[in-house]
Amino acid sequence: MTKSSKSTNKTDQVWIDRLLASEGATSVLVVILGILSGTLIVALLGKNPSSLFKAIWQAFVGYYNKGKGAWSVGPLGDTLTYAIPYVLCGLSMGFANRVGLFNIGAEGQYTVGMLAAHAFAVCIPAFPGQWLFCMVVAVLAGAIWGGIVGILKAKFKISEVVATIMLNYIALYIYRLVALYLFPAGLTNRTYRTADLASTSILKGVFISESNLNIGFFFMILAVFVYWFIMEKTKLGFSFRATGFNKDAARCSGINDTQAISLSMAIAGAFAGLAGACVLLGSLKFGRIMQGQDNYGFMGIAVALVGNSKAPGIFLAGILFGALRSAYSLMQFMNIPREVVNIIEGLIVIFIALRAGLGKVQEYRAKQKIKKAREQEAAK
Amino acid sequence: KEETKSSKPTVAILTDATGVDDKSFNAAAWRGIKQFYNNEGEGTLYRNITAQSSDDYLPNLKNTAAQGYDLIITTGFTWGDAVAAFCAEYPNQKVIIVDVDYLPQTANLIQYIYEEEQGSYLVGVAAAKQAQHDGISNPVFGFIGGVPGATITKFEIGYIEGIKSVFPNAKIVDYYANSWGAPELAKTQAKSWYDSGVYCIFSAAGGTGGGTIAQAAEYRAAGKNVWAIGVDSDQYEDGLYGDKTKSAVLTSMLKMVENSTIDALTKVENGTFVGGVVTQNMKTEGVGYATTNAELCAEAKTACEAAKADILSGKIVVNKTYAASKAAGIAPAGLGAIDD
Amino acid sequence: MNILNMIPTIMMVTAPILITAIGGMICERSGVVNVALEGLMSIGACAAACTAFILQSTGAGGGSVWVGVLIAMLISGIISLIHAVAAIDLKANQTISGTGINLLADGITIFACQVLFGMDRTDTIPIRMHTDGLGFYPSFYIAIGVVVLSWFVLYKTPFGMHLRACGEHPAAADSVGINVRRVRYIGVFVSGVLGGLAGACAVMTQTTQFTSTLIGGRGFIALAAVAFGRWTPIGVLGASVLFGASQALSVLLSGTSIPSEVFNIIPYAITLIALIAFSGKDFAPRSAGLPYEKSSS
Amino acid sequence: MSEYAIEMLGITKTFPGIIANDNVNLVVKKNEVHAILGENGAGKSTLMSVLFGAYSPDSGKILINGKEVKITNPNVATDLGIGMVHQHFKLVHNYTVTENIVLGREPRNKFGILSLDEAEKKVQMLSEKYGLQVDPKAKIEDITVGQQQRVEILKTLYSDSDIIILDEPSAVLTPQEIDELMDIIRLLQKEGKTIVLITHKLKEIKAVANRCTILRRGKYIDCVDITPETSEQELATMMVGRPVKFDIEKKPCNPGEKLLEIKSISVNDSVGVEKVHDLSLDVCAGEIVGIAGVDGNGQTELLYALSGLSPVTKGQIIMNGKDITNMKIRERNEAGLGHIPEDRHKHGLVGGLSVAENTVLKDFYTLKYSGKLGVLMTDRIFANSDKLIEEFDIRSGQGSITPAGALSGGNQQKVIVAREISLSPNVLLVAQPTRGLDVGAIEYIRKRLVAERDKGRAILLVSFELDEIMNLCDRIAAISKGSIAGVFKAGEKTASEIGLMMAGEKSKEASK
Ligand SMILES: Nc1ncnc2c1ncn2[C@@H]1O[C@H](COP(=O)(O)OP(=O)(O)OP(=O)(O)O)[C@@H](O)[C@H]1O
Ligand SMILES: Nc1ncnc2c1ncn2[C@@H]1O[C@H](COP(=O)(O)OP(=O)(O)OP(=O)(O)O)[C@@H](O)[C@H]1O
Ligand SMILES: [Mg+2]
Ligand SMILES: [Mg+2]
Repeated sequence: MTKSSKSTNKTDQVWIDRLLASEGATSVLVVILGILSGTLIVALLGKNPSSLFKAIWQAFVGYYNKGKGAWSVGPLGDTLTYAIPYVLCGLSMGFANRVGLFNIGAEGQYTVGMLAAHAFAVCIPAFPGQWLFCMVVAVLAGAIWGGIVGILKAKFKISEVVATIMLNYIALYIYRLVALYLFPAGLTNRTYRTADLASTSILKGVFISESNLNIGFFFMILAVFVYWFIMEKTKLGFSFRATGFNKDAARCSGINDTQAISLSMAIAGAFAGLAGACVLLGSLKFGRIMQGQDNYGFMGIAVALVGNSKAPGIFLAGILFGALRSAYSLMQFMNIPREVVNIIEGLIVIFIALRAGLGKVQEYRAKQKIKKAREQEAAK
Repeated sequence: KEETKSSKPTVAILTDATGVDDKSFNAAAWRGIKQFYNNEGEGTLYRNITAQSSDDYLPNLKNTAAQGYDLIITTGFTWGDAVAAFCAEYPNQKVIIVDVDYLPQTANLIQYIYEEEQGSYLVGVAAAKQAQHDGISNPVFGFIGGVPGATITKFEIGYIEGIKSVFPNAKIVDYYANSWGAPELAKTQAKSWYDSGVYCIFSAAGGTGGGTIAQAAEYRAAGKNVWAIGVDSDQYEDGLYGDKTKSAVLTSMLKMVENSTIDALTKVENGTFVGGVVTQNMKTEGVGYATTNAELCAEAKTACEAAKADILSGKIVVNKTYAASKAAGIAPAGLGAIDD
Repeated sequence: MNILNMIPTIMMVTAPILITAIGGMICERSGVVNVALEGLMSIGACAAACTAFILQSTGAGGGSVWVGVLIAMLISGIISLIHAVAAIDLKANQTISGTGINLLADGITIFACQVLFGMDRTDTIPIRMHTDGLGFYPSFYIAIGVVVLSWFVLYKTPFGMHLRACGEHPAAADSVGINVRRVRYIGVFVSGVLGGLAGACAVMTQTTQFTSTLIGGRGFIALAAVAFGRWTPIGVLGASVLFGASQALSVLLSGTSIPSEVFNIIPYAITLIALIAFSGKDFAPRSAGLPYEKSSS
Repeated sequence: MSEYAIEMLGITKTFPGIIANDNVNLVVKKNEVHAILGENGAGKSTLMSVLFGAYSPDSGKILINGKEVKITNPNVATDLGIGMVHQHFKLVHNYTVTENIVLGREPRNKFGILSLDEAEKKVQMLSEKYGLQVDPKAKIEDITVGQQQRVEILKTLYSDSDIIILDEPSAVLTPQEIDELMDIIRLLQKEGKTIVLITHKLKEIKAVANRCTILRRGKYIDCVDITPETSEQELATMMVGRPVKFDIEKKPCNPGEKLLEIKSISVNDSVGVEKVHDLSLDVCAGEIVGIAGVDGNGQTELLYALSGLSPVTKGQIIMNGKDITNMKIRERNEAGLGHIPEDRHKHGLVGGLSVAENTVLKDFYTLKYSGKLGVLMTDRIFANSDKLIEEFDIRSGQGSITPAGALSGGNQQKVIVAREISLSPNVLLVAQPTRGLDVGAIEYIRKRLVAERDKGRAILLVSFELDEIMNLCDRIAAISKGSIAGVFKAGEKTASEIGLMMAGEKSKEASK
């Protein structure tokens, strides 16, 4: 009797400790918590919470398309399309994070990437493979914009948080200047939308024709792999991780921390820049409507946090946020207030911050263990 | 009753991030729909879908089609490209778009275009006459636009030509907020204009215009003789101040977007829906001006009615573009208006 | 256009930035970085607008504006405590919890409007703040008051000494029995309250209703003003006025052929340049952003 | 009224992974000077922090003047008349002396507004009365470490405590300053104060203490009366748990050619203050040169300059005849420079990386560990660390994959020493190699250093423990205010002579 009870609480201790220790598990927990709180709000409004889940479900598997009289996986396509910038911006945030930097600037790096891709998609005559060219310049532009932050941080000791916030807005307004004043759309009634992009610069659609899913998706997968490879496998990644954990020790042992910080921010920027290109060249088959910040960069922060800045985690988190985004539209057909999505996203990030509390629990349990051990000694 | 309900067509209106309660353009379209269904069946027969950004336009169109709605209503030229792409792919889905006339003509798409310059001409006349009535010798008039473009240019040019028909050399100032949803910008501009002696400001800027009206209301409440002019819908209510018996909105340029939505819904209901471009103007009573404000002087009203008659008879032809108006020697140089 | 009659307009734009920045400064002086200012302003603006409108629709007069302001301060203050718990008690990454609040703010403000008004914004508030004879809004005087008060508290009162000590060397403060946790909680709460106040002032002076785009990054500008102002009330005052002016001018000088975007860039560009110019010497409180570990027990 | 000022009975305090105090007793008579003796990590500071209310004990009770008390925070302690001078000073750098002293109990006028003038007068008065000269208006960042300690003592006097705890007060002082401190302590005792003095320095205990409590590894060992007869040897034995020999036997050294030549270099610290002036020194193959000096006399900056962490403003550094003055850190490593840094947590280890990764921190990029395309060869890295763990007896939870941050202080130090030695450098810079370690680790590391010397390495050792210098080094250079006050062979001079040099007195043969 007593024996069994003892053994049981032993085992459950074990799995609790496992759970507390595993970042992945806590991330899943955090996401579930966020969605549950969303459900609660929906219920409090007297709406049917199951519709919320239905919307998220449809975002993954699609629905019966009355218009076409057939099952359609369009929503899945949208989910994956949205996931492209989410994952890429997540990689941007996460990469910097691993080097001990907080890259709020993915938004700005995304914007300059889009700007560069745009410039080369409208201002030079169309030629085959232009899309690839645009992507490359976007990556470079993002890298430069991120690198600036790195240099400011490494050379001038300027907080990357403040610097990136500034650069985000600067990027946004420069993009407007370029898109609206340098290459204005020529045709009547089309102002405040960029000029048409050269047809050769548009990304080809893949898999799901009912959506904008395009080859950008493959580049996203490639980016995830590159991230993993650089971070975990190469000596470059080693110096990044070392700098991230302890800049001074890395420096003292001969790692060039200035270079590591600048370079890693540049790489982070490159990911975001690619995101900008994928969105611009992929979302619409024509010019893009200018508006405020697209927020992919900011959501990238949440994506990276949920994904614990690890490549696979960021990939999955990005898909999840993509699904929430496509559910944002779907749930409006089910009379679910769409702001629930923003609330869920916000709560997820807050819960992640609060997750630090789990560390305290672990500490407490450790103390308890010592106490137990000593009591047992005392008993003997 | 069941049957009448079910016999009614189903419709969804898709808007950009500002939603259907921008108190302006989208609001008018939405009002038309509610009128058509006399407020019964929101969420079943009709609903509105709001996009987070332009990346949602195509997904939203396709999701709506998938729900099998009889009609999709989109508002504003920002939807133009998405709608064109969509209509090609979904030939059986009836769609209308307002403020656009340049999309490829397809059987399932009606494009409604307004001749706003006509209505704007009237409010220009009204403002000028009011100034005259207040005995202001050389008044200054302001125009605040949302996002610059040919559509808004029609508002500005009409307004200017209306004013000039009364004060041939009145001074005009203009400002473009580059946004449909930034009242704080309009209010900042309006405040400093009113401070520097501008008499009346006409803002054709969607939600942004609210800032102008707010400032006018504040100043009228404080006893300053300044006016705001509303746009799209009659914004008299928005201009109420003090004990809410007086409004700072002298008049509003009425752009009856509801006419278009009702027109489209009726056509769908009667099965008379045919694609093409429909022009709304003074003849079709698609544009006009509001007389709700009791302080709008009699001279103004009579002058407006006269102008209306002349426009209908074709005696007055209001220019559509800045270029044309400048050529005609009416609009001054150096305005923010652009023709493409 | 003559600059003198622009001053009231410039101050209308400056006041919310200044008030928020002072809050952010106090928070960082206590040792906690608060990037949630943007969200807190937005929440404050929404709360003030809702309160004022509801009261006025039940026939209340100008007093309702000030009730709205108070409610805004209260609610933003309470929300800021989420950040306090995460940053102070759970020793979480302060930028993360701040970012979380910013995201959350987008949701709950619009959500509240949907629940109360069935739309994405509040209805138009009939009675708002009014200018005085000089063309200034009360927000201007409030802002000046906040600056003076913050200076006095920081440098002339024992509490101010405790607060600055907690931001520089919490262990020292702790060793003489100052309750670092309490002081930092107060610091965060004050930044929340002032953020709410600023949001309320923004909605009550610069527009007619709350919209999700109202704050539009001014919380982040305030954050920049704190750094640019070197964490002192006077510095923050100067920085905020500079930023406010360049924002106002982006509208007021738009008649000229220069695109407004150029003016929009100014505050951010200036901050970056200033930060580079003053770099090397670090004016930031030494322990700002670092959780304080007192004892594992 | 009880004859005891302090009675701490059965105090236990645990930290994650360690029991810092294990059922410890401390009983202090009124108006005595009571020493607490123990090695680094023995639990002395923890015990005092408990007494001062900074930590709350897991169990045990405390009596002050015979009354049981719960000391929940430092205020309570202060109200009970307990003042503490912390091992690591608790001073706000940009506050004035007075502001620091009154912090937490600021004098205020009737409107609750700060008024510091009175306080400044009182501080002035106290500092004269006890011979603790400091300028009440000076900012902390502008005064010396010694003065900062005086500020800490003044803090306790200002709040007229009658129990004063001094935690390793002599660690940062020259022998002369230490003598002055002893006088201050006697003065305080005469004034009727009760003093608790924490130290490892047996001389000081003999000098001023009436009684002494000994702790070892967190446990209470004994409490003895200090009489002129008490022998240092027996105290040491109790402290360490076994007889200790104070000096390590080593072969006489036969220096080879100059491997490190420091040619009149000057170095600034991070805020641009010149901390090393025109300093010259040579280290030859097969010798250990020790730099004796009080903390803050430029040792840190000197090592930063040599290791490449900060640039020199003038002068030259020559290694193996190569000019390395402007070399990058990595180039210096490759040229054969090793460095065991002063601050092991800040500069020595990357706590988040595994032990294995830490052992290759300096050469992970070489073809030895990473192939072409820059891909790391993990297996080789682990093979290397397993070897070192074996050789240096590094105790870690899960071997090579343990995060370095989870090691004990001593084992962390062993990882660093293992890494540096395994790179077989010609010149090895060593700072505070045994600080905070247990005797076992200390002896092991000292042996390894001597072994390296015998292999013909040139070793430059910086330590604040004069004994360590005198035991380990072949030549000793006393440093004071950033320049060498004198260089001489080990055994040529007594501790107090060296002390005088450390205090700045140029010795005759300094020129030679
Ligand atoms: N805050 C803490 N968290 C975890 N462990 C701690 C903490 N403070 C002290 N320890 C551990 O408790 C033990 C005793 O530390 P303490 O500082 O009391 O030793 P000490 O006798 O003062 O040593 P020293 O002579 O170096 O000051 C050490 O092993 C130390 O690592
Ligand atoms: N930062 C830390 N994280 C995890 N565990 C730690 C940490 N610091 C100390 N420990 C654990 O506490 C134990 C005591 O650490 P501490 O540094 O006090 O050792 P110590 O008693 O000083 O022994 P040594 O003489 O080797 O330094 C270590 O064995 C280690 O397991
Ligand atoms: Mg100690
Ligand atoms: Mg230790």
